[in-house]
Amino acid sequence: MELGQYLWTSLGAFLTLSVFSFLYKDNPMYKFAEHLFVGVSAGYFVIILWHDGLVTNLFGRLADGHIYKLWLDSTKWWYIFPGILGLMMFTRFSHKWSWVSRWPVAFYIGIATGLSIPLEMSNRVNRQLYAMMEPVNWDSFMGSGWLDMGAGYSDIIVFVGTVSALIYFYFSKAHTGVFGGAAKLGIWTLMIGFGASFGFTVMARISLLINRIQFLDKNWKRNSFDFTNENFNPLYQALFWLIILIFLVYAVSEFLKYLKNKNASSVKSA
Amino acid sequence: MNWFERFMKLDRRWIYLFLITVCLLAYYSDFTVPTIREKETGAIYNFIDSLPAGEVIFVAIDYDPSSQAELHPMTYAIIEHAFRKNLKVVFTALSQNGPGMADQAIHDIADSMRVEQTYNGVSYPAREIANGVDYCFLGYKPYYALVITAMGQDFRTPFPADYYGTPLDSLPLMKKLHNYDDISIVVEVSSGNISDAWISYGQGKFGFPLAMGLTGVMTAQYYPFLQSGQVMGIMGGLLGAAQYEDMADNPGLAKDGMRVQLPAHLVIILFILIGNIGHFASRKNRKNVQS
Amino acid sequence: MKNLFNMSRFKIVFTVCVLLSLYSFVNAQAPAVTTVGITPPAPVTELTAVDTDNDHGHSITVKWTPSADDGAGANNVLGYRVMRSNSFEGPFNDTVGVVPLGSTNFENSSSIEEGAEGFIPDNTDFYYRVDALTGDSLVFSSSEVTGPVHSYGQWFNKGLIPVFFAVIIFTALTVLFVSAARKGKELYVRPLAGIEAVDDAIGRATEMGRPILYVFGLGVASDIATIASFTILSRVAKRVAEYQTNLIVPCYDPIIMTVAQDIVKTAYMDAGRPNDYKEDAVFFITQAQFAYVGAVNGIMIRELPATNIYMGKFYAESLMLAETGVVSGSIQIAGTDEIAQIPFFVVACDYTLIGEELFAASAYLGREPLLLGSLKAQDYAKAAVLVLALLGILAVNFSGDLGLTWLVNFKDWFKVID
Amino acid sequence: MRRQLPFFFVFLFGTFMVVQNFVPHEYSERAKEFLSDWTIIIGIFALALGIWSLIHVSLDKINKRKPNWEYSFVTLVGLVAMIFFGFTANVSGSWLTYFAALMVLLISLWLLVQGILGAGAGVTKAKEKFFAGIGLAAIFTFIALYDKSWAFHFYTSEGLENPLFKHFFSDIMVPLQATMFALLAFFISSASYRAFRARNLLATLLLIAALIVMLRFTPGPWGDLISKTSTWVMNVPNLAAQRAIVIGIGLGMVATALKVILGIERGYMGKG
Repeated sequence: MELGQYLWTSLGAFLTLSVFSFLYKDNPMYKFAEHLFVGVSAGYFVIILWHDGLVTNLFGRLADGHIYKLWLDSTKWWYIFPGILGLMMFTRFSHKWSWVSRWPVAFYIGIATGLSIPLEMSNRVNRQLYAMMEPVNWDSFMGSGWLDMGAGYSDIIVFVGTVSALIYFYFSKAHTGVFGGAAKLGIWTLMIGFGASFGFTVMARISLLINRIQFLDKNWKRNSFDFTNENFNPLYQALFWLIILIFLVYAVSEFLKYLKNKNASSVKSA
Repeated sequence: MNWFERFMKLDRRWIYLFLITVCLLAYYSDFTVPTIREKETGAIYNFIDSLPAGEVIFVAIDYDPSSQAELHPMTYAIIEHAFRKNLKVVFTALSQNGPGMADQAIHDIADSMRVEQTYNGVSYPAREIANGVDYCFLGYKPYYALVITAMGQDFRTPFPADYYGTPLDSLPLMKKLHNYDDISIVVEVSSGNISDAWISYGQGKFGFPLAMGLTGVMTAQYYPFLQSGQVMGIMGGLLGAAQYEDMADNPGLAKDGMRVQLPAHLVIILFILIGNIGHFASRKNRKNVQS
Repeated sequence: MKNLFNMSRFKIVFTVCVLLSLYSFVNAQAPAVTTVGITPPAPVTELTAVDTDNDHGHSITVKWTPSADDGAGANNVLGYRVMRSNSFEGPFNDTVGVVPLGSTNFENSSSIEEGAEGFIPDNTDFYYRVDALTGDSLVFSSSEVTGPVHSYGQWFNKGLIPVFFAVIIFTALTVLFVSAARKGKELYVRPLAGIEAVDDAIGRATEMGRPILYVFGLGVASDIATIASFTILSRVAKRVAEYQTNLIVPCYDPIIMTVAQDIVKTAYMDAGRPNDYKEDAVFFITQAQFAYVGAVNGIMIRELPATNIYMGKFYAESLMLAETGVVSGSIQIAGTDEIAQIPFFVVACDYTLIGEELFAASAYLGREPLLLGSLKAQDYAKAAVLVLALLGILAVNFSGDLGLTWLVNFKDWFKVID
Repeated sequence: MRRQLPFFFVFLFGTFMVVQNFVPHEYSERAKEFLSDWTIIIGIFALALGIWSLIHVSLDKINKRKPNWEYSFVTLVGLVAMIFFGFTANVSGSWLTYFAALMVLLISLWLLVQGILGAGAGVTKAKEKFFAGIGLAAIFTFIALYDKSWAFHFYTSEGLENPLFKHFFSDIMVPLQATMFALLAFFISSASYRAFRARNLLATLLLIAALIVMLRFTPGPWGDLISKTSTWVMNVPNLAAQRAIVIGIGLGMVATALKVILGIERGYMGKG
């Protein structure tokens, strides 16, 4: 790995270790890493918004390619209006003029909500209702014995589970008697559903940790001690141990502080 | 104070230490975990494997670096599988922090195709992947719901030019591609909210086959869409990626990672059991003490 | 200006929809008729061409019954070629599509852009002919010509009728219940276990003389979950003012902090103890996720609150909050609409309001007519979904043997074709 | 009048988009294309608001010496540097003048902002700082015009190819964001034995289902039985639970959207 790339990787490794150091205590390295992240990601977002958003969608259409004439002879000159509406959004910050920003918000919220109503109704309610009307697999009711997804009894469990879970989320009738029983069955089904997503979440979080271990091991440690590589130079090793040293120094200072408090408290109590 | 109270009062940092040591031990020892094959992932693999050369698939790399750990193995496995079978690929990256990472991933995979490889006994020759011929990266636009709907009419509406600024009409691949009708499958890899938009605004409206690669956290929530046919296949978290790698006979980051998943899961399960057994044991003898 | 929301707005929407559907039924046209010819492989028969329905125009669907020699008889048909021309006897040299053997239809369509490749102008007559192709490109047999047919866009997509009725009925329900609630009609919402737990937990905190911790999570003031949490806080603040237990509300968002301060102040005012309101009960910490959680954990360990209440938008930090709460031995009640965090709250807290229960709780406590009305509309819509699902499953499974023929295609009424 | 009219337009646009969805005709499709284009452009400006509030909060923290105020400098420097990299491309090899220009830009921006904020925000000698800022800004523009080793690119996207921009993304943003989420594995491990209790029937059911799903890829004799059970749990009870939640959320989202369009819910407009 040549020098430039190695320096950047070791910066990444330092930042990774400083975020992990939060596990011990909120410390200066973690504060530095978090504030750096907030700034850099905001800057990245400004660039992406400008290049991918404004330049192609607004200026590209206004200027038809040659920037200086802007909207004078562009075929789509009317795109200047969404530009103006967009600029009106910035009046939100001045108390006197913030009513101006209500117009672009009205335009944007109106369209976004109007667009969502039929599509959310169709895809979350209609299609799921249609999918609930499944024929039960009567001829192989018991299917291939226990735990067969295609079997009739599974279809019934799915239907009864969905209906009872919907009943649990029904607020216009008290959960008493038979209705209460169905609601109880509903909350039990919900709990199994939540248990399943709990299991998957554990796997998800651990794979994030594994990814970081793979990065620190494969990209950083291996390259720091890759003597056979032709553009390896001893600086790599030095840098590797320097980063480790930073965290060691911090750990030792914390340990000394811990000892000082212990002695102080033991002196006080003695 | 019995062992359980002392165990409960233990500082949480010792637990962190215990978990990281277990993970490192597993990481540095090389035992392999057999990967089960579930039909959710099999459906996607079989569909892509059955596509004749020259067909166009749409891969939406709609996630950001935070879920890269679980979703990159899926993206790499699917795109390499598609390129190996001479399929054309159109990319988008509709998540805010995603475009840079997606661009990097595409170049990594294109480079890895320069080596001759054999998968499932079939040897695939080395190949040069050209932007604009084999793939087209459309890039990012805010408001993914509107972008997905607009692409139904024509890709050019929301994306006059691709991520690198070249107009779509000057790319040979995009000349005959207008909207989802020219795409044989959309593989949407994301960490949740953009997937909802692909179901409601994309598949719901234009009816193309939609496959999904999801982070572990969101996987369970999308099974209803699998059964109702709105989604044809789901890859759930690192296990889903490992299954796809296993089927494509292309072991990568996911299979390497599964080695650590197993012991880490056992640690969590052990903790839950200890916690509960200790909790009930101490409550029982607290009742005996009172009565 | 009187509030725009009233019955007249609903009438406009309804009449527009009725007009649209009437116009599209009048517009339908009868398809043209066809004839038959004989050449080497038996040609295609019953060729019809009609405008593709429910689309934006510029698209004609050609249907036919496959040639007798396709898959049977001489079995020499490899595919079909659809040809188009502008006049009945006109030159058919415009191939619009080739489909493999065995297929029975082809949709000749184009995009709405003028200059697009293969653009099909609307309302212009076209004539179609389908050739049955064989291995030898010269040997093929063409069917009779069908036409004239022209493409046009429909004004109502009949495939979306179920969605259309769902939206209309749901709008009507919302309008009905909100105006009923506005007129003060009593709307019943069942008691929620989580809310009763909040009242007993406040009692417990008062007996033990330890504070109550109220956490809004990482949401912003415009999140629906945060708005619901405001109503729950005002209920807690009223009780706290009466029992004189002290309340701690660490905030992640400055705007939420200002709103929470107003809520707690008015609660003390209503309880007739304005001077007991402590200024520092509601305070801002920081807008960084893990730093905020670290600070709240510090408060839990120092103050040892008797009750922790988490209501609002929570993300990955819910784990740390709940864990520290269990270790410091407090009763915990949580409520969020973030589905991914609910499992952790359920196993770590004593009571959890799941998704919509948070909104029902705020409507139940706040008794605010508009929220109540909308909640009731959702409830009745859910009841409708339940009834239809039950009817559907009965129809699909038992309509055959029960002899209820009209029920047989009950399910197709709900099929959404896009 | 000023306050009510926007809500009428929300109703107008909202109802149009609802009705438009049921009309496949060409005119309705063109209208939707036209309106969604406008919305994307307006939305871009709305997203930029977030950036302004971040700068505002950081400046306020520094000037008022709130706790951890030194770290807000890191945020502002990171922001300005990333924007500078994103708009510039290095023409020839030498980076020295490029970084010098960046330094001058940072200092001049800092002085200008202090000058503008003025005494109100507790800034001493605001006027002198402002003029010093103007002077440095002049030097910066001088460097930018005459230094041929790098150039500004606002209209074309060479900035995206700037190695510093790409490395800041792949070697600062990616590791930081990924590690922030990797912390969760530790939080789960400590919570799993101190907080996750089978305290009632519901929590017990949840934990049993969780254990089944978590054991699904363990090898050994029990292996395939558990993975079969886990697949069944995912495709039957979990499917029923998630379907009920999806229907509930669907109705909830439509109800909220309706409340906005019919003018019942007005909070989103803010105190304009």
